[in-house]
Amino acid sequence: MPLPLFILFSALTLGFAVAVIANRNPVTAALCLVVSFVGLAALFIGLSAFFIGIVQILVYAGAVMVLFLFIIMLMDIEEEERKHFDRLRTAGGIAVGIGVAFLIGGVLWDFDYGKASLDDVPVQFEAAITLREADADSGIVRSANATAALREGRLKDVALVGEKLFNDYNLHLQMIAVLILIATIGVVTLGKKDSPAPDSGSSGGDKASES
Amino acid sequence: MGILDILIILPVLAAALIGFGAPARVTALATAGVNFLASLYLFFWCRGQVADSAGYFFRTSTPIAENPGINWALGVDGMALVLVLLTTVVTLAATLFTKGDAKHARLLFSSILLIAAGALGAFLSTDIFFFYAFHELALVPTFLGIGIAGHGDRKAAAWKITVYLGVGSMVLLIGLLGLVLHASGAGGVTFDMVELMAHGATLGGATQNWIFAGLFIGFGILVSLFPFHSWAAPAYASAPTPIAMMHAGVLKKFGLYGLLRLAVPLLPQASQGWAINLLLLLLLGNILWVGLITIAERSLDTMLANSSVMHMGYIFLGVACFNVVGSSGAVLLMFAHGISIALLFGLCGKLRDDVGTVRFDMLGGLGSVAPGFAFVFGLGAFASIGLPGFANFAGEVMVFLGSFKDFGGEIGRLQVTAMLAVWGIVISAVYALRAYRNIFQGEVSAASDSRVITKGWRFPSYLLIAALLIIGCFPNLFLNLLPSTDSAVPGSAATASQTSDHHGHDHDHDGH
Amino acid sequence: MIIRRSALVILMCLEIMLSAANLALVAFSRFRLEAGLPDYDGQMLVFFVITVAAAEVAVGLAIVVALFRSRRTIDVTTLTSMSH
Amino acid sequence: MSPALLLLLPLLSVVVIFFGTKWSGTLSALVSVASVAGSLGVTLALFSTDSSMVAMNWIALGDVLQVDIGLRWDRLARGMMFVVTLVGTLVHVFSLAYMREDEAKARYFGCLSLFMFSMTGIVLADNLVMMFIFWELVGVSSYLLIGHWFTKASAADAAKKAFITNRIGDFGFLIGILMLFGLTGTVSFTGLENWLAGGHAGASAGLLTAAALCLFCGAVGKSAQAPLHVWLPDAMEGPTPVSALIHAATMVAAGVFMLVRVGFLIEASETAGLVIAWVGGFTALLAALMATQQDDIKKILAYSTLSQLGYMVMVVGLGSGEAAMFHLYTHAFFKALLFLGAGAIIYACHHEQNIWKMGGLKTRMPITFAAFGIGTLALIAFPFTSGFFSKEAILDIALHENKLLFLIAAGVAFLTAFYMSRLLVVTFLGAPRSEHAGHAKEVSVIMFVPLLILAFLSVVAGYKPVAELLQAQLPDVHWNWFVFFVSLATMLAGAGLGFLRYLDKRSEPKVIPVLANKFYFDEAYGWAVRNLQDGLAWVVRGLDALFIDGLAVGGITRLTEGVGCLFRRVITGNLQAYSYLFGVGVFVLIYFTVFLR
Repeated sequence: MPLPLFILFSALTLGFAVAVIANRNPVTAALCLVVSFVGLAALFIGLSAFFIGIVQILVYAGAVMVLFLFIIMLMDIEEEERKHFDRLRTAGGIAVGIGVAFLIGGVLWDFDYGKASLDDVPVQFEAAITLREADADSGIVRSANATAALREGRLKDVALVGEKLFNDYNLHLQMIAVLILIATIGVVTLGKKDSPAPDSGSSGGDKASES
Repeated sequence: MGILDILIILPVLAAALIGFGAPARVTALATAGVNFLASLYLFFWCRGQVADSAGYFFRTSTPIAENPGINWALGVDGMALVLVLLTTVVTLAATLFTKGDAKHARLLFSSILLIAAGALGAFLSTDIFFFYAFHELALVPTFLGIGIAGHGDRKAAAWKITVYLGVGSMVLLIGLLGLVLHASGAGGVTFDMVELMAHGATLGGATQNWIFAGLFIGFGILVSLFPFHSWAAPAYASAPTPIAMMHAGVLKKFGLYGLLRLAVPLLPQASQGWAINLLLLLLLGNILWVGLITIAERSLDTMLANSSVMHMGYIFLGVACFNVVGSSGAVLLMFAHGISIALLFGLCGKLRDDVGTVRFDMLGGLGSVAPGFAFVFGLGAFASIGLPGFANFAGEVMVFLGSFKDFGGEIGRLQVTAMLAVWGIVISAVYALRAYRNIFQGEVSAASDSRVITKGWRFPSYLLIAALLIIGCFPNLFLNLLPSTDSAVPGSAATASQTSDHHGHDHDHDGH
Repeated sequence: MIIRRSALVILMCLEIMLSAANLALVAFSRFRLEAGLPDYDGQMLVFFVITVAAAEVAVGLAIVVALFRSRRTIDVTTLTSMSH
Repeated sequence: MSPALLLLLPLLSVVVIFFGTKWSGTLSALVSVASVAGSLGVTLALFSTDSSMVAMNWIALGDVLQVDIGLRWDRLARGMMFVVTLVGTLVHVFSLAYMREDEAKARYFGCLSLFMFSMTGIVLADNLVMMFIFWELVGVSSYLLIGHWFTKASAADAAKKAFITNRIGDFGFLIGILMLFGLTGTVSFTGLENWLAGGHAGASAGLLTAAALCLFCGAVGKSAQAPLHVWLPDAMEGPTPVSALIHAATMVAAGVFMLVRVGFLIEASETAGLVIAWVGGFTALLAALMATQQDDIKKILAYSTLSQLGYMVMVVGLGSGEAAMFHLYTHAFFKALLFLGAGAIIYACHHEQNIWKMGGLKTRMPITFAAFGIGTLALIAFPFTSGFFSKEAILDIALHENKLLFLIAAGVAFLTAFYMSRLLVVTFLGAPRSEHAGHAKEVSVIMFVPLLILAFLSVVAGYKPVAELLQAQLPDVHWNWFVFFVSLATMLAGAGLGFLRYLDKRSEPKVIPVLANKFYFDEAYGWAVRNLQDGLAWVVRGLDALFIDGLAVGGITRLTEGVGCLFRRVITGNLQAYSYLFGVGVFVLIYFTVFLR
């Protein structure tokens, strides 16, 4: 995808990510986060990972942010006051951030840029088709319209992802399903109103909580 | 299911039975009795036998694992037989000393039996794996016994003894594994002692050194050798009577048995060089340093505990002689010390239960209140300080004679150590008589006149004293079981080069 | 994540970190052709990361709510009862 | 009828008393007396035979070590056995009366028989280890007998002191045995003699001297010579017959007997002989000086025994074992007589032992006075009494061997005469100084018959034919006028001085503190025990608790604890601190993996 678009979207993502951190008001922070996710989804689509891009928008930008906003509204968290700007913590945070950045920079530094940009690595449709015919009879389920799209030179991303997901990673899919189920049960128990939360003892708990 | 297996399995079964509710004292007494008779039968049977090549009278072996060559191999030779007898006698005495209605009776009786099983297993098994395992088995009841049924600050003492002996066992394990891996010879890794003995001497000097170091320190800790002796006093002071009797009397001999059986014969080169100097130095520490501490003790049980640590010094001297006289003396002394310390701990326990205290300043004049008890305690005390007629003296005199056997003119380091060690008999006389004086003679103190010593101690004491007297007057009963020529004795491989010394002519010898 | 005091913002930063990881994965899966097509294994991982992140946020927020209800604050620096 | 019987009879009596007649005192007394009389009979029966046999093989370790209970019955043993059994029988008879109302009579006679058993063992022993065994048994039986009335604190302490001092002596004795065993490979006397005869004396002369001196150490402990003499005066706490038997005739003589038995070793190294002689001489002088200032009748006799023993040891050191044994032989009789006499006096004066509380007993106890007088005369070597002959021999040998020692011997003779006459005068002459002494009356028949027998013997024993009959050792000493004159002069001077100074005195005219408290030996030893031994023990105990217990063991536990709480500080509960650490961890990890390959 053309360079200017790429620069725009990456600047968008990075800028709003920093905005999330810098912003004191959680609501604006949440909204910046949404914009950052949108920029990110655009990058995904630029990398021709359409399914992931859409999912990103749906899950993150949609569900997660909505959840955040909903929580913020529910708990009417006031603006974080500025009273003590803890020097040590910020210094620590920045130091770690810069340190890791340097590391990654170092890695990238002597990394021989094999492929500078997208068009050095075009998708070879013919090769893909020949391979698919080669193992056609090998019993692996292949989605018909994916091959058809390939012939026309279009990357039917969702079909291919689905093919891969249900061929090679079936078990993992089930586990993920179970995980999400447990997560929901967890949330429900935590969220219950009158549950005697372990340390919410009416006796005011220990002194740490009387902030 | 040979007699050896019965000896070991019976106590374990009995302990289990007690656990499941069988009447504690009766089962324990029955088992101890049967074990005692079995060991006597074994003793008289072995006297008729002639030892086979490796010195064993009787050996059975059922393979268990193939590659690491572990097999349930039991065997009894002269040394093991003496210690088996010691174990069964002390077990019987310990059971008799403990009253049926004592607190934690079931725990006490089952731990006596388990310690006995552990000790018997260790002494009888000729397979290092079981040799080690049985010892660890015996440590558990000691910990439980002291921790639960003890008195004074028993928890601290229980922890201290267990952690200390645990470390000791760990170091020992390193040594043993080193030994097994290096000395297994061609046929793959084997735990069998006899095979290891065969390949033992072929080890290179360097490997021998660190293996010997592991064994030496490991056994040293288990036997409270000088620097590692600080666990003994608190443990025995706060241990219940039977546990103290069993541990001091029997279990402590495991380390020495191991030294004599494994460390000395298998590693002649190593055990000649730096090790002998260290051993001599440490045993002097045992005799003189701990001896002085014993004099400074203010209560009977800690004094007895330290005196048992001190007597270990003599046995180490016997081991350090590396000749048949020394090692036979050591075996005799092990037996004698085991019995006498068990007797004294038994009586001390009886004193603590009936009179309420064992501190010297609170006791006095018990001789007029309980003459029989005073007489028996006197016999025990005199036996432990080496009065002729008792087995201790026979052992001690042989250890000293052994240390001077290859003397031949110039005073070597062994002779100097022996001379300093002989001063130990004065130290032991001092603390034993001082204790006897404070407890039994002089004016009757408040604590001791009102109480009467309940009966129940007579029969076990007479049993133990009879054992001491018999072996004291006729040490040959044991001696002709032990190897009598220099070559067959453990550890004499190093002195094999020395010309055999018979009387009447000046004998040259390799510089010791 | 280290600087901000509010639990919510920490969760948001967490999301950012995860999405950064996703970006790297997708980029690699695109640039490395396997059998002529972009290597979808990478995308599988992204897919799993997203689902797990979603579950994680849900639970995270539930905890934050519970905390808020019991401690009236979600300021991380005061919630140190775990230390003693 | 073999010497083994001698060993078995007392043992039998001990066993019978212990198992059988423990409850009835008189029965056990009879058993004990019967056993000692029996052994006297056996000794007399075997008076002419010479034999040595192995009763039992004690330790047999192939050819490497051979220790057996062997009996050696030669002239030396016969003479000694006669003395032991005779005095033993008389003491047993005497104690029948003396201990009549004692409640622990069975235990007393049991211990007496145990003593006779162990003493016989020493006399008959044919090797050093066996001698050492019975040496310690004698020590134990003397401990039991001294501490017979153990409820008395002083008696219990005296017994403990006696045993420990003996034990110190045994320490040296054992080392001597070990050296000899190491050198020669054998412990039996015959073996040693062959080895010595085999011409090895030269090879290790230094060691032989050392071994001889170590053996002498044992004798010093047992016969209460100079450094280790402190236990004998305190041993007077025991019943008087015990003192008579043990601390006059037999046990203390065991040391001298052992030296004579091992005489061939002492001759082999003359330096050892010299040392022994000098220790003997010094002890004799020391004891004699101390005896002059004592008030307790038994203590005076104890010190006199010490000085007589010093004589014997001196003479052995000078090389003549026969003179020592001859003096031992005569000394046993008159010293036992004196002790039993003292016992009779104490019994008559209701256990009063201080001579200044007695007096005027001459008229009240004529027979005891007569016997006691004869004993004293023999002791101070009144001409033609037994003491005279044996002391004459000693002075003669001293004159030839070592002039200085002769002077000391003469001085001791003078002092002996002085303190014995002091004792005689204060106890028997003058007016009674306490009502106890006032109505003291003559003792019963059982008590003064032994006195008379001993009195007769102490006069007669000195002459050659009697000595020969009684198998005593006879030193080849010829008559020497100068020695006769010196001993006569010293005796008369001492007795005269004593007589004049103490006639009709109410109390000690001139108390010399140094002598009265026995040269402060006891205080010095007490201080040494308290500070050196107990102090050191206390310090060692502190060190042990501090270093080994505290540092080594405690150190490790504290170390692990310290590391533990170090980590605890990291867990602050602050979320951000964790994430920070997490970040640092990631940073370090990446750095290592990527850059340090």
